[in-house]
Amino acid sequence: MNLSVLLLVPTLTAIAILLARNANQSRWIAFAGSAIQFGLAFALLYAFSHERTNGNYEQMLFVQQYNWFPAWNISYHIGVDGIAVAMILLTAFIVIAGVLVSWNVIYRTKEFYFLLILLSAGAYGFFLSLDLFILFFFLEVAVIPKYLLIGIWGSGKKEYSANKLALMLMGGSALVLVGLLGMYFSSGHEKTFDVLRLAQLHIPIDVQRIFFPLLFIGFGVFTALFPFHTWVPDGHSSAPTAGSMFLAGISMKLGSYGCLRVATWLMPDAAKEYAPIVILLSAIAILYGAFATMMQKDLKYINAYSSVSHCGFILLGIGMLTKTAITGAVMQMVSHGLMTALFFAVIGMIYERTHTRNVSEMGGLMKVMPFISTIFFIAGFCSLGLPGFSGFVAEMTIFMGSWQNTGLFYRVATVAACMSIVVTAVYILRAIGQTVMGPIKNQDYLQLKDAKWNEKLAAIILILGIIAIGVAPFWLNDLVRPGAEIIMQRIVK
Amino acid sequence: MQPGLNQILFISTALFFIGVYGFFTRRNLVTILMSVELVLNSVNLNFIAFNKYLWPNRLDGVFFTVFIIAIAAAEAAVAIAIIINLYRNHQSIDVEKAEEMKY
Amino acid sequence: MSEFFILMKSELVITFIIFLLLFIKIGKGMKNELLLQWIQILLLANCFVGFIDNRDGVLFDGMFHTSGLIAFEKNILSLGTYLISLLCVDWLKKTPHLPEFFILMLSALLGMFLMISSGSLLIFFLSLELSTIPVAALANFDLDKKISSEAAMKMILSSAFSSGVLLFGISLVYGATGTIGFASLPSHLDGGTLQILAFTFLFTAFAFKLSVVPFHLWTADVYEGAPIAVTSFLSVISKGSIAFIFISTLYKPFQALHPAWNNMLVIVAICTMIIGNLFAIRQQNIKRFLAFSSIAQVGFILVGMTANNISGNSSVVYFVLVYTFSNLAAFGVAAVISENAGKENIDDYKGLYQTNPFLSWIMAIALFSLAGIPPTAGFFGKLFLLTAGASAGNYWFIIIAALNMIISLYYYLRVIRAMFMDKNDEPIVRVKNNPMVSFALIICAVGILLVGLLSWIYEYIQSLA
Amino acid sequence: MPNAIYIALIPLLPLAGFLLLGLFGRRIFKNNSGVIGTLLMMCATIISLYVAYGYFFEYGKVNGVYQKLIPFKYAWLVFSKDLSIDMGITLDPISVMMLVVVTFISLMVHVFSLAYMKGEERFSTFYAFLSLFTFSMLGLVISSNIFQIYIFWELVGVSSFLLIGYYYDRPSAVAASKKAFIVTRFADLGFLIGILVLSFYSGTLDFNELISRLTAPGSDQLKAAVTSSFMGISAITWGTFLIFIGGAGKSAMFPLHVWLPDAMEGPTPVSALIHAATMVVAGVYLVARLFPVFAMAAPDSLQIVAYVGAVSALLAAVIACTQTDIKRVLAYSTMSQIGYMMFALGVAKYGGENGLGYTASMFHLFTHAMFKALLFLCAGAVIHFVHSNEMADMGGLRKKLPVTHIAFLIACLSIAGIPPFSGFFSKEEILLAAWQQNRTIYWIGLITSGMTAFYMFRLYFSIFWNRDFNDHHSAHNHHGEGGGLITIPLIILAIGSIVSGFIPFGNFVSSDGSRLATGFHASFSIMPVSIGVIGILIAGWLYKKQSDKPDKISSSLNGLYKTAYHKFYIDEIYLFITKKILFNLVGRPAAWFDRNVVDGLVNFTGNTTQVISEKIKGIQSGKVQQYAIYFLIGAIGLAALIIYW
Repeated sequence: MNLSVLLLVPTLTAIAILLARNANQSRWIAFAGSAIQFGLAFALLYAFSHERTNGNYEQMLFVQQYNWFPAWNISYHIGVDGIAVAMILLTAFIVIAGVLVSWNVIYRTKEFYFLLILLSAGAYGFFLSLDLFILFFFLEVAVIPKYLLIGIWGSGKKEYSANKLALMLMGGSALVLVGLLGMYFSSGHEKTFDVLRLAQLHIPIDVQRIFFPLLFIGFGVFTALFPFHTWVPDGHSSAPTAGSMFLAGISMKLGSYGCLRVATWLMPDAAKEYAPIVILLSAIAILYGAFATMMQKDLKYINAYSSVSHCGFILLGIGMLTKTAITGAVMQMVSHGLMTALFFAVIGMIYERTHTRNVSEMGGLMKVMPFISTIFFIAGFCSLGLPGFSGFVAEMTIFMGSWQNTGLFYRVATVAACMSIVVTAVYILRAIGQTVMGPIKNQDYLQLKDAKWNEKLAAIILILGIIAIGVAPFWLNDLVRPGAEIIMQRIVK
Repeated sequence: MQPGLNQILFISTALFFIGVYGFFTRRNLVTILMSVELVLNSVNLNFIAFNKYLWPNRLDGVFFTVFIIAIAAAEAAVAIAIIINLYRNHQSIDVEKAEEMKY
Repeated sequence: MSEFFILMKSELVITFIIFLLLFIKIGKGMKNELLLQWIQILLLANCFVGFIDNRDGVLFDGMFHTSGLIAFEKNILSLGTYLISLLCVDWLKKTPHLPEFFILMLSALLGMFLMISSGSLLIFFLSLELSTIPVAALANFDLDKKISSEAAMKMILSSAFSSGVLLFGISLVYGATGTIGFASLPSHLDGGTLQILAFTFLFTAFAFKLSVVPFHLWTADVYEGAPIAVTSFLSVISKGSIAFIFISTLYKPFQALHPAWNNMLVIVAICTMIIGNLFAIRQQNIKRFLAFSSIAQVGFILVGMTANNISGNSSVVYFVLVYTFSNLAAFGVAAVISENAGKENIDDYKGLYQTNPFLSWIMAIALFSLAGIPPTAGFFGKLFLLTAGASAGNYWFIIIAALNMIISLYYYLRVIRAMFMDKNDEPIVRVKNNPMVSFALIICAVGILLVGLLSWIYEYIQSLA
Repeated sequence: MPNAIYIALIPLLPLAGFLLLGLFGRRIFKNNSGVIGTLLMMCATIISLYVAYGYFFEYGKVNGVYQKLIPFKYAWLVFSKDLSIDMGITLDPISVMMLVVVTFISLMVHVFSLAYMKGEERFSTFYAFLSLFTFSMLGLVISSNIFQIYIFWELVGVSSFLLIGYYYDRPSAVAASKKAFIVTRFADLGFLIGILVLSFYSGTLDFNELISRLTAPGSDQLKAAVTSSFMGISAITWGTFLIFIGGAGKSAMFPLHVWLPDAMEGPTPVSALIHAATMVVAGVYLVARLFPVFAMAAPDSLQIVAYVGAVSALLAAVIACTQTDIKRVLAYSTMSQIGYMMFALGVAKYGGENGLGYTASMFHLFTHAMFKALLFLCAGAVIHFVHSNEMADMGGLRKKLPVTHIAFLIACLSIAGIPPFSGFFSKEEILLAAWQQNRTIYWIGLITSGMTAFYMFRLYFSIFWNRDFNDHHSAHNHHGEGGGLITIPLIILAIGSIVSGFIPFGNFVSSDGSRLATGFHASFSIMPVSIGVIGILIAGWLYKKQSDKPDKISSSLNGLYKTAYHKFYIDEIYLFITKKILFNLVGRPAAWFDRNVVDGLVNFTGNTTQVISEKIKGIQSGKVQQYAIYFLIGAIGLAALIIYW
């Protein structure tokens, strides 16, 4: 399979959207493009598993490499392993759902879809990259569309949030940049940005000590590493529905993927040294995010803070540095992506109808919009880690992996992380109880309509993804685990 | 006492700083321009002195001086033109009158 | 003899055009529009001439030298000048002294060409003055505007002062080494105190022209007061040429003083980025805003210069190319709006997208490029500068530079926000697009988008360097 | 070996019911949903009876010992070579017994609900949720893997949540469902960590492996688990204790019982199924499942199990005496009875005669399922009739609801431990086991037994005697007892409550699988039975006729009565902990910290930049001479820096 197609399709879609004559056309083009991409993602999954079952155990499959800037030894180098395939699948799910829920965007529709697709192109590129330069390129490609999506189509104090998001993410990527340069210049005589080459090198530990924190914090900003997470609540709450979905579902995953693929894999020694700090910060993020969520009243804030907490699991898994924990971290990336996208989608649907996101003003929505309420339930259950949904699988894998580390510190961190499942239950049930359950507080709500076809389709796609992982996690596990093994090999050595 | 290089350099440096001081403190634009000429002349002195005392067999310094004089003239011409225009607009050639743009 | 014509072809063409304009001035006046078209054609021809038969060579006993890289640099400057003549068409048409305008501008361009090619401090000084004094006159071209004459006054006085310091420096160099030829300088330089002092004075002259903090103070005032055509010329062409000569002066004749100038570069680069950014944050006037932003950009150029290797050189040249497109696009849009709506404040740009989506997009692309956001070329340019800078191993410096990119993003986004997000009941009216302007803007936009993605451009520069 | 497919059908049929009804119930099946659910459930019941028959009488026994059969296992999520979550089916005496209990009670409830829930707006949803619960519970009991049990554990939790909150527009129901879920979730936290601990030391998640590794004397895993300790307590004790916390939460053991009474907000059939017969005994089942580990490797944990069970039994009985809501009384009695089962397990040891407690516990679980489901369904019938849960609104119903009356009486006699009803046998066995192993607990059990008899008959007399029923509440509603759909399940269960006591349970279920002879010890039984009778008599004296005697007694026992009436203020303590401490002392500061410190830092950075930018604007003074001064200072300063530094 030619992986460049995965980049080409969104790019062409974006260009086609620009050429579209009216809003409706752009909608359908975006939908068609993302549907094709959705299909391609599955084709990739199939092709990948096919190769693997046929005994192709190359670390990366479908590799393509062209010298791009020979002077800097920068090449267009793409390829996938199981982890990347999982992330690409996730992106495909979220993009198509995001396109669908945005069907009602009437203000500057064309531009909206253009930016959405551009953002997705950045994400795809990021996950495909095997060259740190183009990885960084795509990382930054994904920043500005977010800014514009929030700033133009957002709500509330959108300018502030958009600014904060763009600047913090830019700050993160600035640190990433320095880290990447550090690796580049310590990659021996023939300097290289090539991930696979770097993964074979032994970067001196002193160098790692300096650049690992830069990279990890840099990527960590994207994935809401405590205390660099404060763009998350504001950004999410101000963003339009699809924006929040992309932000939490894809963009935050860019960071965690970077933490794993770049920081941890390429600098294993420093990763080991800094693991306690990573664990400490992520354990704090998990609990602290959960407790902060408890106090929120705005649905989007609830989900945003819970994202901080859930992304803490990802970083915890990465910090624990065991095969199972890392597998779990990747699963959590996928799971949280789908789940939070679903959550934001349903929040968007509710907001569109009730024009409020304040939980205390709602109530009894189950009566008037059972479909949306059911989605809300499902998203909530997934969030609180109910078996049968993806969150459970991911979290349990992380717990199992974390527990492999002996030592009181690790144990305490793991238990703290486990504790968050209770707190999560508290805030999720509070949200559910106050919005969809209970008596109807506002009589105007009786006129509200249930979900439309596009919303239903979007939700169903995401739910199918969630359930596919929750009910049958083995395929994802089989996909991800070899990748985690490769990362672990460097760490154990 | 025959003046040596150091004495000349001393004079030229003094001249340089006198020019600079004039540049900093005068309010009349034409006077400021004259201060610049002082600076340029101090440089001329430098060149001549270096040429004479240190590198007498190469005439670079002298040539340079010639060019500086020429350039100074050109510069002064343009500067005067600008000052005239400034005067037309501001009715003054006081440098402190032209501080509209700042911060 | 034919060697002479080939090596100096760019200068000769420019001189030829200047002569033509002089004759036109003497003869019966032509209509502005027709004249402008002719000038544009000539400038375009000049761009093409730049590509013919570029070879390395030395003239006048080493006073003038040229090479593939220098020719390329000159091409960038020619292209920039051509674009300015297109972008500012609205303003130029109304100017009563069009031939003079171009005579002055092209004289300055000629000065820059000579400066880039200069092989001795004498030629360098002469061409520097040639490239400065006409621009001061140009800055005054809005003859009736107070700020225009103020700008010109500030420019000519500051540059005269700077020349004084420069000359003092050159005289000390001459005194310390006995030579002013670039070729013979390195063998005489030993890093003595006097030499470093002399070099510092030399350095300030570059720094002044390049608007490096703390020698930058004239920049904002002149940019704001001068007509946009002049401002863009100053900020793009003039700065570009100085960057070229600066880096080649540092890398070749003054290579022996590398430790000294490296430290200087680091210090002033940090100051430049920070001060430029901090001032840019609070600007209202778009020209002044772009002035400070370009100061900050210069800081990044300095970062690249610290590399002290081929990549440093090529990345600086590359960045100037990118910067030419980006900044000209931004100034172009500003010029169109200023000329048609008479508005130059960022707040006036609010809601621009409602009425002028094309201009807004161009402006956005330009600003993103300046901010270094992919996939624009600015991203590549900036990244290469930082990479080159990092090759010297000074990572703290790179971190500061990288963090400064955040501040710069903040104020670029301010403009974006005004155009795309803020509501405005009375936005700037819909501007009728002049095809020439649109053409130039599209060239800039295409340049911004492609110069980065097409890697052979950088490779070409690298091969020249 | 049995065929795995049809065993798998037992849980899968309800799952199919859930999916069918959940996805299409509202649109397609509508009022037929109940029938579909019931039919599927009936199939499952028949299969499970068949399996039980096969297991107990055909293939289960090898050499006189009931084997643990694993006809099916699939690696669901592999962590490493040894550690994996498997989805499997275990057949052993207790799981088979539970299969029967769950399917049977569920079927009864399905049938009962056909009439009881008729006309509800979300009729199909109700059946979907019931099916979901049944599926989860069945999955739980047949789990072969400790993580599998955890998965279904959570699923029963959520189905319980959904069913308690079935009347989602009642704030009290919403609150109760939340409470139930969160309290059990909290307990599950212990369970989860317990799993992590045990799996870490045993290196496996499979029940069989885990038990064999952690009980085999001298095995490396056991040694490691016993020697490594945290806070002076060995890892295995921690592990088992934590797992027991999970069980205690589900089984509403003190102090995690607070959710159970509130859970009565759910429809009454749900209470019968989930909160009386099946889900709440999952904790007991869990301890029983891991019994060898508890008994052989972690006797300390088992002690805790015993005392927690005993305390819960007594406490619940005391509270039950004071409650006036009939469902709450039943809820507390459930808690009390589960306390019995727990302490029975707690006093048991592994193997032989000493394992009597184990058998007794399972036996009681079985009989309790019958009579408690019956009690709840009867209560449902009563509530259906009077439209109220309060005793004060009832009385004299024996003529209006004759079948219910008899059934309720049978159940009461059974729970009070009066021969020959089933409760008598199981309770005797429990008390006997306690007598043999731990006298303190025996006495607690005995007192509780008397109180049980008292409050059950208090309930009985208040509902069916006390005074004449006046129709003011349901004057408009004379539908009588309801049709066969209501009465048939009652009758069947009543028969079950009578008959099930005669099953020789020791033959089938024992701690080590071999036969355990249990006999009838007349001499031992005198005491418990007579205490039960005394309890009944007191209740009859107080409540058979309307009088002010109860009030007098309660006012004379003012302090105790009030405390018990307020459930010993445990709810208030929890409320204090959650509201005051978690919300106000942790949540609020965390949110504040985030808004003001973390976010504040970011804003501060931004603002500082702005402020600095404003402060330094003076540099650009607009005076060209000053520019030159800066120029010169810059030049000289730079030179000085470079030369002298």
